[in-house]
Amino acid sequence: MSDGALLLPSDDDSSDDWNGVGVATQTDDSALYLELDGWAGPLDLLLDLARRQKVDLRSISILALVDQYLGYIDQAEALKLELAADYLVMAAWLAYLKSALLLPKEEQEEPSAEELALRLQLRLQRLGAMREAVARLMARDRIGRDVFLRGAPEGLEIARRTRWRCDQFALIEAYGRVKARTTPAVHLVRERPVMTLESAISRVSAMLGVTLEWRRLEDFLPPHADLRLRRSALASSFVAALELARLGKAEIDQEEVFGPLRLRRPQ
Amino acid sequence: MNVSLERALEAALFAAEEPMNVDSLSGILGDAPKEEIRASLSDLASHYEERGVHLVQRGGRWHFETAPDLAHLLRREREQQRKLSRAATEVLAIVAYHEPVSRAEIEAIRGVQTSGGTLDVLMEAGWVRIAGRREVPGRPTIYATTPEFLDHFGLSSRKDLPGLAELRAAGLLDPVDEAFDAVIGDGDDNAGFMAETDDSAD
Amino acid sequence: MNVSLERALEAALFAAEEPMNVDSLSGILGDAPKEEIRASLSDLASHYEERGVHLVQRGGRWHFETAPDLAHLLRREREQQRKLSRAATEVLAIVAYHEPVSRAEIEAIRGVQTSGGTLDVLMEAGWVRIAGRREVPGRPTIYATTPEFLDHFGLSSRKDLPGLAELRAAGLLDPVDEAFDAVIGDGDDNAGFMAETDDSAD
Repeated sequence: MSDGALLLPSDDDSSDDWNGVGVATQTDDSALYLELDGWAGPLDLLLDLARRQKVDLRSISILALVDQYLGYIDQAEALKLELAADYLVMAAWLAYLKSALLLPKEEQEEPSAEELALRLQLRLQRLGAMREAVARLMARDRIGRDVFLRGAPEGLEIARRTRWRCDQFALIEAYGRVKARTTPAVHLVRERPVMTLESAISRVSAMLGVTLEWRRLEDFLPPHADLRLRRSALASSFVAALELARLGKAEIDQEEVFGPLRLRRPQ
Repeated sequence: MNVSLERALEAALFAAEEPMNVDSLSGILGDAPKEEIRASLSDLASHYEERGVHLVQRGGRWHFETAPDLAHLLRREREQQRKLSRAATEVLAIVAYHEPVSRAEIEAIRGVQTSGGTLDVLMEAGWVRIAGRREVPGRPTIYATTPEFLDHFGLSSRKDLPGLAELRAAGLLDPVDEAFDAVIGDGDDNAGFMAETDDSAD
Repeated sequence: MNVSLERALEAALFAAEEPMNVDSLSGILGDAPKEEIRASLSDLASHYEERGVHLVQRGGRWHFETAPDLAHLLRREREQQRKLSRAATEVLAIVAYHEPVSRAEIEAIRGVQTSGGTLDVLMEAGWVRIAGRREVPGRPTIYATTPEFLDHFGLSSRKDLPGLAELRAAGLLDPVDEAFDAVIGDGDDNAGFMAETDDSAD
């Protein structure tokens, strides 16, 4: 690629072709310069400006483009139009690019202005290519717009049913396999009647209230409870007795080791 | 034969969402003469006579439909037989022996995670159903077998599950015996399977 | 020419609610040999070539549709299609020509941020799908077009995308960095020339 393709060859060309925003505003679609929301970002605006050069994007003048863009931004600011930040960022960057492009080559820093300009040009080419692709894609014969599908298709009924097969033996075998493989980790606690400590305390202290005599702990248990409830009640009542004794509400007596435990109201 | 009219009619009837009469066809086709439309429709109908799609007129309205002799192709039930996978068989067995049972319980018994797909397969097969929710925190869904399950496996009731007594005698069911008894013994699903009871003494 | 197969295919494709590929056609037609199906489809397509309805293949799937030259007759019958925004059409084209492509890559080409809503609209339309993740840091999601996209735009395959071959030959589908290196010769890369723009009129 020659420099000429990349850059505007010289000032004379740009001054001939392009006389600033004022001229551009007088083109057929001057509204362009007022319509700020018309572009999807700075790159879009640049592409639009580049297209106005009416040359292949590969041979656009980046310098002219930069001037047009900066002119547009100036114009917009003069009109007190609110500019999105990215337009201003681009303007600053392009102003930098412009000054770099105008510098003699040997004074340029890395990356060179030509390289930056080339990248910009490549980006514009890519965006331009996609813009054309959009137009061509949307112009195709589209279903529902240009071609139509059958309005009322009968539909294909393919009821796919699966019939599962399995037999008793497989079932039992599977269960045995599971059992052989695992020790069940389910802990299933069956509902079980218990007597809580609270109810034992109230029951024992209530019963102590009706007699002064020593009575065996077993006498304080619910008389008709089944075996499991009785075991729970015995344990609860024993703890209840200790608790009541601690509070001074009962006396406990046991005459021999493992002998019957007896309770009474304090005398 | 008016080729362009015929093409237009063909397209219009193809795209139409309901059968169309000559009047409305004429309207679509820029007020084409109805006599020509009728003639073209009849040409079209003969063109399609031998094809897989027919152009037919019912009560003055025209539409395309597939040839009646091909109906069997388009409405076909395809049944495939598949053997229940090993995992699915195990899950089915567990549901049968322990029902109603939650997925977590199935997993605990199997000792491996059970994919939801496995239970779906069993439900699709019609052998397992959702039997409600267990009234414990999280309210897990519980599963049970269906009458179809009994049919398929030739059981008159779950108590007939072959090998049940033998399995139990062999101690294979021991660790969950209590729960099993509770379920078998009374039909009350919500018997607070796992809930700690409060004071039920008084 | 296999008349009965051709009739059956004609009926099946007329009745089908969606485009069908050779595999599913073969499935419907009692596992007819796929080679025969392909031959019959091609015979059928030529039969319909001159008619008001065409048989077309899009992305390996076949369907009937009205002839494009009759669009003017049928169009007014139809409700207006929801128009895609300019941003959406642009993103769609970029996905189609560059697929699979990440959102960052789309944004690099467009020079503006693409709102997630734009991709959502395209996915909702059924034209774009998520095609996985790119195996680079951050593992960005990548997007590609769907068979429905090919259907809708009348493309037999992605190769039919208008101008695709030329764009590819011109290197216009290559990333800027690659094109830059190709032009410059060596890869002086960090020219990050353009500040990534923020949001803008999208």
